[in-house]
Amino acid sequence: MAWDLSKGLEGLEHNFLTGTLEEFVKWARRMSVMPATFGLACCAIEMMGAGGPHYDLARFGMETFRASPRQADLMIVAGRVSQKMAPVLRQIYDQMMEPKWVISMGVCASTGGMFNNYALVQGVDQVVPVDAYAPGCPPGPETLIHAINTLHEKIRDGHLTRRPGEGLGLHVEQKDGQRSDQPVTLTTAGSR
Amino acid sequence: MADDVEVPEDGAPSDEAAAEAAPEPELRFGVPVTRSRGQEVLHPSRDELVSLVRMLRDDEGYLMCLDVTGVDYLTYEADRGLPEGIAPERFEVVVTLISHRARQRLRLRVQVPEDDPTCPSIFDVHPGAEAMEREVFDMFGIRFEGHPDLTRILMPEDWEGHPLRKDHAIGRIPVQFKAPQDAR
Amino acid sequence: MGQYLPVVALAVLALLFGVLSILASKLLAPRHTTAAKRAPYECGIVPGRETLERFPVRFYLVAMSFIVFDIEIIFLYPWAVIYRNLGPYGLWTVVVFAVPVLLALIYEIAHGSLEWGPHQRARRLSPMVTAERTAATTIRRVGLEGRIEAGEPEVAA
Amino acid sequence: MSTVENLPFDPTDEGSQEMAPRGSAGAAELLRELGATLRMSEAEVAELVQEDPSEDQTMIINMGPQHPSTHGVLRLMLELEGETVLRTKPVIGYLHTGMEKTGEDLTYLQGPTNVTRMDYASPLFNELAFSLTTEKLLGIDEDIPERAQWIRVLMTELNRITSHLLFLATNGMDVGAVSMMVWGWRDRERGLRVLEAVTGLRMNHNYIRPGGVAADLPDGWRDTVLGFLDYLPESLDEYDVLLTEQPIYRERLQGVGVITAEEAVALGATGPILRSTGVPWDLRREMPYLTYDQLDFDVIVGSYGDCFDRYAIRLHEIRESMKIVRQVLEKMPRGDYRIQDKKVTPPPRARIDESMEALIHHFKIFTEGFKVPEGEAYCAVESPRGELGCYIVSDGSSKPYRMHIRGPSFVNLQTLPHMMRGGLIADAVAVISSVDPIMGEVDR
Repeated sequence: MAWDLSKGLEGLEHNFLTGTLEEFVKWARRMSVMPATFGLACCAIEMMGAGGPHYDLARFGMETFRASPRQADLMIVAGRVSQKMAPVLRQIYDQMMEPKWVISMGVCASTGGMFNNYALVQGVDQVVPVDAYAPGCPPGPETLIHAINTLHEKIRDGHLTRRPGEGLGLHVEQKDGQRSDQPVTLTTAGSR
Repeated sequence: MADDVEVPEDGAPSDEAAAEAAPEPELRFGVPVTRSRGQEVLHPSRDELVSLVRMLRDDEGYLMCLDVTGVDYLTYEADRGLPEGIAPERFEVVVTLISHRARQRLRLRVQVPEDDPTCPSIFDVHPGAEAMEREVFDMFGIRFEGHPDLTRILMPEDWEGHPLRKDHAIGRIPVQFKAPQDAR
Repeated sequence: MGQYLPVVALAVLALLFGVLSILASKLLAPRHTTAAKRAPYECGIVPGRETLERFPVRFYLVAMSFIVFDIEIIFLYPWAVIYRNLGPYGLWTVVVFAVPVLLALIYEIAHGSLEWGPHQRARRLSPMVTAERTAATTIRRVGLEGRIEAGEPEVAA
Repeated sequence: MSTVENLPFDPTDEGSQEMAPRGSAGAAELLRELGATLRMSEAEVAELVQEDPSEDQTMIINMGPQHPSTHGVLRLMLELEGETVLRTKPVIGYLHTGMEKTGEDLTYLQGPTNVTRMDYASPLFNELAFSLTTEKLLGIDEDIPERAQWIRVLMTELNRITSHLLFLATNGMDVGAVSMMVWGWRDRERGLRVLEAVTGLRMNHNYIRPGGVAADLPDGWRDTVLGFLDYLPESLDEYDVLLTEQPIYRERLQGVGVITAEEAVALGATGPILRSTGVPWDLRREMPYLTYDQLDFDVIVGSYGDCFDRYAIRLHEIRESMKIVRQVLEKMPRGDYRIQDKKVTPPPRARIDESMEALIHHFKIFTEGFKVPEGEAYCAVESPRGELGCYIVSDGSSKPYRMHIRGPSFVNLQTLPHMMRGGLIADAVAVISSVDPIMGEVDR
């Protein structure tokens, strides 16, 4: 059972013995996610509202918004990302410690929203890999908490520990302008 | 209406119709003046801008410069409401001043030609105009002489072109999800 | 012998907890050290020029006053455990110990270790910084009467 | 520590927008960043620059876009000597959304949705400025129905209260009173619930539109508003006890970030910053718009122009706004909430099925938008941060030819170098918090 230490839990070959250990680690990660304050625009006010006493992110163990990326493992991109801000966003994402997740809060972060113009990055997934999208402009605190819960489910069901770089290895071929009734061809690229 | 204008002192005919038709336009502080929706608008030329703003601040009590902004009249067909003596140019720098005593706002529209987009900076008279002029330079490419540090303020440093010009595209990305072609 | 069991148990538990958590984080945490993670964190800006390594001496003075308190605490801990049955003798020994340490601190502060600059000194003496100045006293209400009269300019040009 | 050079990607260098080292900065630019443009004469500045430590003694650091206490994505470049701030240069643009370009692409009816996202702490003021300017261009600003004007006053004053509560919460947290953040949000949530009851949204309401308001007040709105107004005073006294009577809070704010009246006026600062220097200038009182001339309220004016004054002004402006809202509760007239001019207001939903003409109006207004005669106009309202002006040039079509919003925070940011000179970094945080900039309005 060679264990390549550098990859940590991911390097462990998944079998009967290590299964419970992995479940425990995933449970621990899910229960204490630390968001980094990345408040950009209006959604930041709603994010603070979610952190406030009424909607209270503390119920999910997330009330402390860490200021520096070193101590955070969840980045909530709350607000519109302008072209000038994109390199800064990427730098902060790179400086966060693994395992790290990204919630794209609000339609401006998810797809550029109502500002389809020169100044905004149309969708933050062009800059950082996004794990959960919170729709709305601004999404109410309940919507943000719902997005956080979906992220927690993703962490708990272990989908993410195989996260670094490979993803699921599915390759979606979608020709532009293709009508919905034609099947989307899925090829599993590379061995799994 | 709080900010209607008292009759200008230099005894020019008071009603607008006569002022437009008058051979030489109505003058206030030696600068042609028009009224747009009841607000007073002066039309100084570029080289008398700084002296006018300084005179307005020192003698007339227009102590604060509220706003400096630019307009690009490239594709503007309607009538621009300029008095006769002013040749309409492509760019226009609009300075808004306010007099606390008279509770009166004053707008200065300065024509800036397209081939030489420069305009004297009013930074020495109103230091508050520094960031606003940098924004007008960033958005329109109008250079301000005498400005301490004329650089871009809103766009990233390596951005070519000036976004708010009419010939700069809005940069809209075509939305991928099109309606089904043969919607029955 | 029995009375020392809890102390041993506490020591073992503390040791265990420390070692286990370090071991767990070494084994389970994935490590991808990229160049960005080694670079200094500058609020998201990738630093173009190397930051200055030299710090003004004032920071060391603050560190010195910390050391004074630190030493004092180390000696007070064992004393605090048994000072009740030491009686007045215990009290005076601590006072004899604490006073010279305190003198060092007073000497240091007197020499301006906490003085950050002329500005702070001027600020402390100015009439703005007083306890009586509360939110209600520092404002005045201007109804219809106190407005800028059409005649005199409120603000000198 | 690896040297910085071998980073795989090039540094995010904003070139000349950043602060140049002392040697290569131009004289006038140096003057600006020293915050000495007005305070000292040329001679004093010259000898001041000499006595400042030389270039290799000071350190230029980034209080960058992602920073807990810069209220959004404001980046400040500070030149420090130890803890003392010598020079400051705000670098902005990290939230530039091209709203003015988008504004030229939307019809007048869609305008408020675009504009309301600029100052997202008090969205209704942007819509009000835009609507007032459009109405002035249309020439219908006299015959807006009474009830619409009173509803606008009611909603904007409620929005001023929630915006000042946001200020108190973040100001408390920036200076260390973290429980103030929790209390501030608790009361702001109640305020947002009142706004949500009327406009349907917690933020970005798109409620005030050219011609009136989007919908009438729901029934039972009086008790919702009264419930909020009766609840607020005792929590305001709580804030007073928590903040004003706390020596640490007073020590952190009194005497910090001082600005004089001449500087504020010369730099174009408006709102609480101008009033804190003793100039009693409030647009609602000096150049009344809507129905403020029929309302009796006081303008709160500070005495020293420091951070403590600005905090006290905003705390008491909440009480003034509550006084205004109580008067509006009594004077709210009956009548329709939108101008009945067919060309501007879409017909009520029910009438569309009956009359063909209503259907045509409905269709034209919502697809192509109503036409505004050509001309240009500038209207300003008193937003919680200062004078919020909207300048529209229209060319007769249904889209504004040029829409420019004068953001008060954009201009107030220029007073930062003046206030921060000589203070510590901790004072710099208190100064940014007292200026209370909203980056959406700064970067537009």
